[in-house]
Amino acid sequence: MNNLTVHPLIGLLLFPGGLFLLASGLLYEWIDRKLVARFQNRVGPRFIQPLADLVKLLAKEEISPEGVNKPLFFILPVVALAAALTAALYVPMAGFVPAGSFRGDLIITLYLLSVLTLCLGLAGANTISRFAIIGATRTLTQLFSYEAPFLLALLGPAIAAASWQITDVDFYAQQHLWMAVTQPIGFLVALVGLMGKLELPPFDSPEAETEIVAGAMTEYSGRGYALFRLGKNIELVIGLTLVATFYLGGLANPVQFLIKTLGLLVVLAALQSLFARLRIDQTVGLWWRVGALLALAQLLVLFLLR
Amino acid sequence: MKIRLGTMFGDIIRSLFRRPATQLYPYERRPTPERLRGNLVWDPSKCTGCQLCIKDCPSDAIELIVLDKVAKKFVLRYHQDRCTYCAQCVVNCRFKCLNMDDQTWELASVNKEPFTVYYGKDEDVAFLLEKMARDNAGESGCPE
Amino acid sequence: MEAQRKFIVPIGPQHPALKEPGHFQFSVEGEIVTGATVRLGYVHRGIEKGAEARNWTQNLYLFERICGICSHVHATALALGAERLAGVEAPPRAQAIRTLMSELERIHSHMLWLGVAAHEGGFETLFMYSWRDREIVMDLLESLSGNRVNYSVNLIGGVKFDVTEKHHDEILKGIEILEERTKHYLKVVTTDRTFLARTRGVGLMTLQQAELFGAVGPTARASGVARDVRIDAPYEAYPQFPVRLVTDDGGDLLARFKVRTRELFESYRLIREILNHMPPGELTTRVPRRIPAGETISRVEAPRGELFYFIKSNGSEKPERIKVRTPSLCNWASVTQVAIGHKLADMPMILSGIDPCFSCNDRMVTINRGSSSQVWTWEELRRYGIEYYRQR
Amino acid sequence: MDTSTALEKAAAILQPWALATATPEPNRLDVVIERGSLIPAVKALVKARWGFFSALTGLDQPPSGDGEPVREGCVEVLYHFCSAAAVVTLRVSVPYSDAKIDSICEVIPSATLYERELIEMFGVECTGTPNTERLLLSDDWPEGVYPLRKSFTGFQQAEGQEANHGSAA
Repeated sequence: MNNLTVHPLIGLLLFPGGLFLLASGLLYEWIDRKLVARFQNRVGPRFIQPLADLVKLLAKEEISPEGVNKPLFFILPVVALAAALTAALYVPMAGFVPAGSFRGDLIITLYLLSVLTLCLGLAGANTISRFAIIGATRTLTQLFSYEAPFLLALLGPAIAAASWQITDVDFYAQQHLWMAVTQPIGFLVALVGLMGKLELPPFDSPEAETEIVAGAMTEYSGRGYALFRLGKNIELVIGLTLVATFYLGGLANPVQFLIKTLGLLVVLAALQSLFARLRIDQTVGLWWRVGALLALAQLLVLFLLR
Repeated sequence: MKIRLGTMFGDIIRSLFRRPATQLYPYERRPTPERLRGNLVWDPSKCTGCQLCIKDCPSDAIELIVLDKVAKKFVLRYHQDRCTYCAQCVVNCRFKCLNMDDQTWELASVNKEPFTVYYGKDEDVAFLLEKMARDNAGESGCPE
Repeated sequence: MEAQRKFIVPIGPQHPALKEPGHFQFSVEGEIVTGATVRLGYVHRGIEKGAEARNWTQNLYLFERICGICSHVHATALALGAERLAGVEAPPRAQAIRTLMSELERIHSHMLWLGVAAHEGGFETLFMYSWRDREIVMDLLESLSGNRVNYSVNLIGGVKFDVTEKHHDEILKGIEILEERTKHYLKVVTTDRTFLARTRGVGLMTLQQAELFGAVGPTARASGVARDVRIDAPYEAYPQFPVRLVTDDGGDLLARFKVRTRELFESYRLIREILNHMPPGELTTRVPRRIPAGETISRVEAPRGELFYFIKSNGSEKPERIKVRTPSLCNWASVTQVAIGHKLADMPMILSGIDPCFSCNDRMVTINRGSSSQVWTWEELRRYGIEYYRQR
Repeated sequence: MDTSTALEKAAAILQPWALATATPEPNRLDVVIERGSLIPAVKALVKARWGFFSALTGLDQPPSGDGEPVREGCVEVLYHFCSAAAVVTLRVSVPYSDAKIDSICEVIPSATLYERELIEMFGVECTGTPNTERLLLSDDWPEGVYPLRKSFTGFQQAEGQEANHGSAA
C-alpha cells in the first residue's frame, strides 16, 4: 500500500510523524471541542481555533519562573512532544502500515505514551508553584491508577491475537469479529482509560481549574505550553487509533481510520460532558477497585475460553 | 431516590440536533425590549429649567446650562459615560421632556469625547460651544 | 516547627474558582485541609461612607449597586426603611410589583448559583444548561424593567413601572418552561452518581453549628434552621402572598442544592399567585425629600439569606448612617469552620455552597496595589494605565 | 412566640444590666448597657436561646462642642439580635479616648468578622478577638485612620484632621 519513493527520513517528517500528526492532532482537538460544545448546546470554536491557539502560544514570550531547574524546564515539553511523535511510528496511523514495527512494539508504544504524562508530572514538580506541585502529585497519582487497567485492557486483544506486535493484532482484528463485541469489558476499560490518560473530564482533577488553576502546567507559558498541548493532542489521535485498531476490527484503510476514530471521539466527547469531575481519591478508587478488577476478569475469561 | 449514571444523557443528545443557544452577537441582533433604558434624550421645548432631574441624579451625569432663564434658553450637557441609566431623571421630570431611548445602547468608544453630548436648540448649542471655545482660548492665553 | 511545615494553598484574590476577588488561605496536609483563613476587601467601594454624602434617592441607586446579582433587594431594603421612617407605605400594587421582582431575582440568582456550583464541581454540562435556561428569567426581567441587572424598580414610595397584560402572559409562559427545567435539574442533582459523589456528605454543617455561626438563608435552611425573613417578618406583599418554608435536614452540599431548587418552585408558585391576584391602584405615593429623624432596622430576605439594614436619619435630605449587613458575611464564618478536614478538591464546592457574594461584603474604597512587590497608589496606577494606553 | 412576648422575654433577660430601655418600633427593643456588662448580657441571651446574633453596627457620634456642654466624641456599638420579627439591640457607648470593648467571640465565635470590621472602620479595639489582621481595608491603609468616623472626609484632609484630632485629645 505504501510505495512512495521519497527518502524514508523525509517521508517520516511528513507521514506518519511530523506534519500529518500535527495537523491531525489539531483537527481532532477541534472536533473534540466542537462536539463537547454541541453537546452543551453551545456553538463551539471554528476549525481554525486550535491552530490559532498554537500559533499564538508559539509567538508568546516564554517565562521561566524563579526557582526552577532551567534546562529541565525547557527540555521537558520537547521530550514530551518527541515521545508522543515517536509513539506514532508503531501505530497504524490513518490505516497505513506503521513506519516501524517489531515484536513487542505494543509495550514500547504504551510507555512512550506515558512519557508525556511523566514529563508533565516532572514539569509540575520542577516549579515551586503550589498549584503546580499539587497538580504534579495528582498527575502522577492518576498515572499510577489508570496505567495498569489500561495496559490490561489492551492486553486482551493482544492475547487473542497471540502477539505483542501492533500490526499482528491489527491484522488479526481485521480477520475476526470486532473485539468490542467479543471483549466488551476490555473495550470499556480501554476507552475510559484513554480518557484518564488524556486527563479529559471527568478525570481532569490533575488540572482542575477551579481548584489548582492549571495543575502541573500552571507555570508554563508560550512555547513550552504549546508543546505540551500539542503533545496531548497527538496522544489523543494515537490513543484513538490504538483503541480503534484493537477493538473496532482493525484499520485497513484511511476511510476506516476516519470513521472509526471519529466514532470513538463522539463517544468520548459525550462521556466528557456527562459527568461531574471526580476527586483524585475517587479516580484512584474507581480505577483500582473497578477498572483493574474488570480488566482482570476480562483476561480471566479470555484465558478460560482459549 | 434511585441513583443513576449520566442523568443528562437525554439533554446532550437532543442538543446535538438543536440550534446552539449561543447568539453570535454582532452579527445576530435581537430586538431590544420596549422599556430598555438606553441613551437619555432631552426635548428642550418643554423644559422649564427646574433642575429637579439634576438634584436626584446619582452620578452627576447631567448638567443644565442656563443661557437665558427668561427666554428659556437651556442646554443640557449629558455625560453618557457617567450615566448609570437608572431613569430617575425621567421619573423626576414633571414636564416629560426627558426620555430614555430604547434603540441607542451600544456605547463604546476609544476616547472620552463622544460621551459628552449637548442637547438643546441648535443655535443655543452652537452659542454655548462657541463661548466655551472662546473661554478656553482666553484662559490658555491669559496666565503666563 | 509544625507551623513552618504547613503547606499553604492560596485561593484568590485572582483564581478561576472565584468569580469575584476574595483571598483564602488553606493550609493542607496532602489533600486534607487543616486550616482556613479569609481576607476580604478587594472590592471595597466605600458605599457606607458614600451614603452619607448623597440624598435618599441617590442612595437608592448606590445601594442597588452593592451587588450585581441581588441588586433589587438592596434597594428594596433601603426604600422600605426610608418609607418606614417617613411614616408612609407604598401602595399595594407597588408592593406586589416589588415582591414579583424579588422573586424573579431569586430565580435568577438561584439558577446562577446552580451553574456556578456545578462548574466548581467540574460538571460543565449542567453549568451550561442551567445558565442557558437562566436567560429566560433574565429576558423577563429585561422586558419588565429595561435592564438585565440593576433593574431600578424602586422609588422611595413606590415603583417605577407597571406590569402590563403582555408581561403577565410573558412571565407565565417563561415560568412554565423554567419549572419544567428546574424539575429536571432537581432530578439531576439528586440522582447523578458522579455529582452526588461530590456533594453528599461534603461540607456538613449541623443544626447546632448553623445556629452557633449565625448562618442565614438557604445555607441555614439546608441545615434545618427554620429562618426566613419572608415568613418570620413578612414585608412588601408577603403578608398577602405567604411563602412556605423550605428546609432540609441534610446539612451537606446536597441539602443546599435541594433547598435552593425547591425554593425555585416556591418562587414560581408565588409569582403565579401574585400575577393572578395583582392588586389594582397607584404605583407611587408621595414621600417628603427630608426623611424625619429616627432609626430603623430593615430586614429582607435576599436570595442568599437575611439582609440587614440599620438606617439612621437625622432629618435632612441625607442619611446619617446606613449599615448594611449582607447574608454572605454571616455565612463566611461557617465556611472557614466547615472547611477543616475536607479535601482541597472540595473547597471550591464548599465555598460556592454558601453562594458567596464578595461585592456585597466589600463596600470600602482602598488604595490599589500593583501586582509586583512595589506598592502602587491609585493615582500612580491610573497614570500608568493612561500612559500605557497612550503609547499603544 | 409572637413578637411582643419575645420582646418581653428579652427585656426580662436583659433586666439586670439595662441602664435604659426603649421601644422605637413595635418589633424592636433597644437596651443601653454598660461596657462591662456586655459579655454577661450576650451570654444571657445566648443561654436563653433568644434569637441569633444578626449584625453589629458602629455609630459615630463626633464631639459636639458648640453651645451645649461639651460631649466627648464616642462610638456607639450596636449589637443586633433577631428572633423572627423581633429585634433586640444592645447599645454600648465607648469614648474616643478609651475606644475599647470586650470581644464577644468567646460566646459567639462568628462575631469576629463583624468585630474586625468595627476595628478597622471605627477604631474600636475589641479585646480578645482572635485575629486582628486587616480584613477589609488594604494592607497599606494608614494606621489610625478610621474611614467610617465622621471626621474622615477624604484622604488628604483626613490626615490633617487626624493630626489635629490627636493634638486635641
